[in-house]
Amino acid sequence: MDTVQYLDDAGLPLRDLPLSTPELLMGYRALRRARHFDERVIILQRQGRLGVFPPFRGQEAAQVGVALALRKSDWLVPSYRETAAAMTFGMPLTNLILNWRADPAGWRAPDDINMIQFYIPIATQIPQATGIAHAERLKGSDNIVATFVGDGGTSEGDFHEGLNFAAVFDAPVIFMVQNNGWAISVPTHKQMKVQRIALKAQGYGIPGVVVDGNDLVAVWSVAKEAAERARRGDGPTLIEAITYRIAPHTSSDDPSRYRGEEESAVWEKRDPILRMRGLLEHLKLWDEAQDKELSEELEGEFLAAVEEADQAPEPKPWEIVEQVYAKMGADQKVAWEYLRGEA
Amino acid sequence: MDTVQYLDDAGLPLRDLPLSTPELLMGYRALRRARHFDERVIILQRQGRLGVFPPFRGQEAAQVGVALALRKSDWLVPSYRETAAAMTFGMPLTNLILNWRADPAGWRAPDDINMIQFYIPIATQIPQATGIAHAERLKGSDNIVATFVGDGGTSEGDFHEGLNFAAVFDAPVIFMVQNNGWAISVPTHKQMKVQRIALKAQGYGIPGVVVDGNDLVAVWSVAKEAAERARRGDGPTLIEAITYRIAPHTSSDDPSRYRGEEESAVWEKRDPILRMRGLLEHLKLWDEAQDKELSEELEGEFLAAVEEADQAPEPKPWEIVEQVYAKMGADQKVAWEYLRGEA
Amino acid sequence: MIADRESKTRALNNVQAINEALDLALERDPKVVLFGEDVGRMGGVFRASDGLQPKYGEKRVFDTPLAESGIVGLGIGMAMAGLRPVAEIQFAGFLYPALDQILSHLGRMRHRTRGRFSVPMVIRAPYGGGVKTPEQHADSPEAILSQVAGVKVIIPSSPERAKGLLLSAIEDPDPVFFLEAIKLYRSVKAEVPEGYYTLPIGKTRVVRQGHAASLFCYGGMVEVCQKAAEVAAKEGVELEIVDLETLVPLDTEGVLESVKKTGRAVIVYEAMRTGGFGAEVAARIAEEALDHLQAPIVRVAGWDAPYPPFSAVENFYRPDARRVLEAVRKVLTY
Amino acid sequence: MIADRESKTRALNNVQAINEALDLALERDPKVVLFGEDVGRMGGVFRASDGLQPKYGEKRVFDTPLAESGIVGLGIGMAMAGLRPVAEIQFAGFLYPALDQILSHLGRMRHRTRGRFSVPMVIRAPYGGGVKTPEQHADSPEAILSQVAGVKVIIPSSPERAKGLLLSAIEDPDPVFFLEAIKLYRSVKAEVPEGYYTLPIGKTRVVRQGHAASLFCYGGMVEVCQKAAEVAAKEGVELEIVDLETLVPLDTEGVLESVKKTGRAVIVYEAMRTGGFGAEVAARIAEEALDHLQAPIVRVAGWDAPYPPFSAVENFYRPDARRVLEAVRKVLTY
Ligand SMILES: Cc1ncc(C[n+]2csc(CCOP(=O)(O)OP(=O)(O)O)c2C)c(N)n1
Ligand SMILES: Cc1ncc(C[n+]2csc(CCOP(=O)(O)OP(=O)(O)O)c2C)c(N)n1
Ligand SMILES: [Mg+2]
Ligand SMILES: [Mg+2]
Repeated sequence: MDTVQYLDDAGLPLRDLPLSTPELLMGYRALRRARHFDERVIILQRQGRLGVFPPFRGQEAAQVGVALALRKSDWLVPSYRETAAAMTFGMPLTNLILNWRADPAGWRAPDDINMIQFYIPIATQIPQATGIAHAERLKGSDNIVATFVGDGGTSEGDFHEGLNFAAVFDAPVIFMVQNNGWAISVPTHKQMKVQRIALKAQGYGIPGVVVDGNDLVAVWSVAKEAAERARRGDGPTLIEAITYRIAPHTSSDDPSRYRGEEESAVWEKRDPILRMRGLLEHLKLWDEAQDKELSEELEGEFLAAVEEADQAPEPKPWEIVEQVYAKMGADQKVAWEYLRGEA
Repeated sequence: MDTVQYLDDAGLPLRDLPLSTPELLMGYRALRRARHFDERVIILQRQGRLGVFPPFRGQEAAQVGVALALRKSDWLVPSYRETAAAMTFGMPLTNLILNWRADPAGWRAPDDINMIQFYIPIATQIPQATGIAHAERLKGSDNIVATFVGDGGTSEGDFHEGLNFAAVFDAPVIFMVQNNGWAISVPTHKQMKVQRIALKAQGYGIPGVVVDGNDLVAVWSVAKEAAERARRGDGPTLIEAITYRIAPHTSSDDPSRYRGEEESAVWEKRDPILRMRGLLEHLKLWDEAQDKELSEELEGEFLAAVEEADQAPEPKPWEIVEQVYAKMGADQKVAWEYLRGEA
Repeated sequence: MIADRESKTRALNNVQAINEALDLALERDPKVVLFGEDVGRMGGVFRASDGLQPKYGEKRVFDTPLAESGIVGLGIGMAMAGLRPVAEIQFAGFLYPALDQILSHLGRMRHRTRGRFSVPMVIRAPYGGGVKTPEQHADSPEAILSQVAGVKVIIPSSPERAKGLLLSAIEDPDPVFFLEAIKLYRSVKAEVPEGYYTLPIGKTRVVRQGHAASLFCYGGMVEVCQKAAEVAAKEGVELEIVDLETLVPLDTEGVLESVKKTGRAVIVYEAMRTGGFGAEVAARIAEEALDHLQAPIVRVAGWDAPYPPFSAVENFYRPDARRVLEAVRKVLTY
Repeated sequence: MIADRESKTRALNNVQAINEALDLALERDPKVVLFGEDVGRMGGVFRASDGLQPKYGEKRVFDTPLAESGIVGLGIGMAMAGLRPVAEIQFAGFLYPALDQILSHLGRMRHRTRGRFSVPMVIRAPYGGGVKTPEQHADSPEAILSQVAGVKVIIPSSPERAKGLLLSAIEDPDPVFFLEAIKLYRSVKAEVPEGYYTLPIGKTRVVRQGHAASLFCYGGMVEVCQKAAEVAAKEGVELEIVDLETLVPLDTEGVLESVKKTGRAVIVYEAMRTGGFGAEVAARIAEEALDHLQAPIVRVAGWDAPYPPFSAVENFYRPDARRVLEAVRKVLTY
């Protein structure tokens, strides 16, 4: 299968670009914003001001490209690694910081953002994404759903069932597989025998596309096509984004237990942000001064979000038994009163 | 994908046959033996002398062809519909009758037959078949496993997980999908969007073959190839046998609730037994007299099996709590004594 | 919205009552959708959705591929997107492939999204034994479902209750399991009110009043307890039968009230004894009504073995009136 | 084969003890194979299999694709073919996708093949809370596993027990779940005998003798009960702690013996209260030792909600010494 690619490793265009100048600038900004967040929260994490965090360094383009192809009324159904997709889709940074602080205040998406809370059990999001998409179709809307899963996640039964259902129902879903080379310590070639994950699409009778996941122009354009197909009622698309997890699996992981440094070094050279910046500079759309200004702006936004997050009230013990049912049951009530010190 | 086929609808050879004369005769005999059993137990069922039974009329070639490709030391891991495969593989008819009488005496395969009891929960056999195959490989044997699943069963997560594991481990398994057009009332085109189930093999990086499931010569020969590949250590094969469930789903089903008669009529003309007989007659290997003799022999064998089955002791209530653990536990013991009237 | 009890009734069996409830729900709320294996074209293997696809069309009543995790996952998604999915799992023993969706998400979604998303979904499944079904078709997994936070579990025991409770379940803002005893599907007919009505979730129901001992039961075991009570009555022993009806949330008060009255508790269920839901009922009684107990709490349940695939002996596994009466004797003569 | 208690010991934590058991099992029986997600090359996310792939090779210690049903199904097949599979499920909350294989086959295979095939497989999984893990990483699904006919369930609470019980589990002819409290993995070191030894499955263990009341617990709750008992001891109240260790088959005699001695039972577990395994313990006591009870049977458990993904408050969900002591006070002052 051919890999869709628009930029070479330096960011020079390999062919005509399908994006406008404002789009290119918006895309670069979204990438930088994501990277900034990732770098900064990792520092927070080391300071003990964040919980376990799954970094996404190197995968920004694969996530941002899909999020940019969505409308506000569409849906984002992520795995745990899609912080970059979430923030690009509109999730406030404050929520995200609180979320990765395991603070209940961050676990609820604002009412106008159709994003389901990050999914921890691998691949369980897939049939649900199909369900949301099918419901939108039955309701007669043209909203679509984008869902994400890793190379490892494709091995789960839910991946299979969700894709098959979507195919049968022509559900408007984009299935984005970020093939980042690893599922914790297991490399993709031990996860599956097939070379290209996108080939799995053929087994469901749906289109499968392989894209350079570190090339934002490529990801965004294939995601746009998949989104249009879905919106038209022509059903789902499976996209395989070839990328690499530069960072540890999570802040608790030590990759030296299972891989050498060399591999990462190769991929550092294909950094999606440097490539996009290379393109913008080549097109004379961007310079050092603008970049500096952007950095400052992003740091300002980040600090404001941290400040807001820091002011969030401490989680209360009794929140544990709230939101179990629409109306609190007797068994929860006993606990609630006990936890409020009233029992 | 091309469909492997050796016989036309009348049984005339379309090309050189890969089977010897004794094989052709053995194959025909196995088909007739299976058909005879199916027809006769359905009568028993109507007489109230059998429990729920899933008939296999029309699918004999798809089952027998795979069973004939196995050695005695290989493994058969069936779904519930594989009575024809089981008897061809060596399962005594008495066991099978008792089994479909829901009599514990029939639920245990003889010690020299590596067949696991018919599987009821759909597709659960698939990862287990992979496990058996992987174990044989680790043990250094060249035994292989044949497992069966229906078109409907391919939708389950276990189908996906089992095939992927087998691919990754090069496990020696034949995955035989009998695409018989229906999963109870759901036609294959509502089960999946893809036209050919064998295309799913590409998603796992393993060979996929489509075969005319009503052509014993074709099924047997592709199964032989798959068996050799597995035995060589080259891993699994997915075979899709295109066939048709002529009969109701089980003896409890009423197909008129979901399909017309016309479809079956078309497939009656492609009957695997008539085609094989057509071939044998064309080759002057078979005549009416031989056929009559065979019928009598099969009826004799069947009646002897029924007689043996009829003599099996009634199931005892306390057998319920036997074979739960290797050594009966205290909780089972209480029940056992109660059920024996000793408590 | 409890039915006007003056309304006209007809004799229906359980399948008919369920079919009628589904019909009324589809008619009343355009957000209700029905799906599962063989649910559409064929109307379900037990005909619970018979006639509904022709009436409401393939968009609202549809067949799915054969994959239970997919079915439940689909429903969770549809519910989050604002619909009211009612899924059928063909037999409760085939809920197992869906247990990841159930344990990981079905009841957790409201909690983990702090109320932003909820899953007003109903999952119906035939359960239990007594009718010589093939292996795994007679399983009773209600105890497992009772360990799922955030879901409700209802098991009706009569056509009238089944209809009203199913309509309540479909109206409920949270996920509800609705397990239907296969044994009762067609074996009894009883008067069922016409029209739309709901019955309260979370209430036990005293099926028979008595002072000698309390029989706690649900679903297919209610008729078994009724038979036992009739036999006992002939000997002058008046047993009280409490149909739990809603297992989660359990009406602890209702349970305790009966125990306080009779002082003796027998709990009857057909699932495997160890870890069964009857243990929860016993534990609540032992914690909250100890002083009222005049005898040990006795459980009558399936033995600690798989439900026997050997149907000739299944009735030795499944509790029957005889075993219930033995337990009654035990608590009465203690 | 119980260890010679004179044998030398070293201080090991639970992970080290488990690692040592796996090592000894692999060494002793060529049929033993180890597998799961990240089990091979990385030695497991908790390092339980650290160093074993280099030592025994990729055929005996291997990584699998990310699919739990596949892992359990693979193991069932391997066991039926004569091997002794030991699978790791990365966290007990990820057993859920495998529950179909578990409920449909793992424990049923011997029964449904009338002894022709059996599944001598061990499934290890870290479980429980207390260490601020992400969502679903702190689940305690032992009650669900107790409703699976034909399996055993073991939950050790110390390095010495973990090692010996794991070796027994691997020798056992039937499928065994071996749940390991994450909280205890590295928090305690204790003396563990060198060499190969096994400990009996199916026996409770009195961890502390006392007359005032019995605390029934297992796994991560044993240390919580120990803390509570120490506090109580200062007030002159001597609590007995019974570590169930094997949940299935439960040593009912062992449980009853302690209740008969103390007359008071508090059952402590961190899973959700409703439907939890403590209910089974309570039910058995209420059925067989009623006359010995001087107070209600009290359960201290997780609340009826998902284990909170909000780690700052998780210790309000998980029972602690304070809550145990409140329960003790309740049964003592009854
Ligand atoms: C059902 C389930 N099994 C296991 C895990 C533990 N786990 C978390 S992430 C992970 C690897 C995922 O790899 P991949 O799908 O490639 O995504 P990536 O982490 O590379 O983004 C595993 C095994 C889990 N969260 N859920
Ligand atoms: C997990 C599970 N779900 C549902 C069923 C009920 N069921 C039995 S057979 C069947 C249809 C199977 O169709 P297919 O796989 O095509 O096999 P066929 O019956 O055509 O041989 C269904 C839904 C089951 N046995 N197991
Ligand atoms: Mg990955
Ligand atoms: Mg079929």
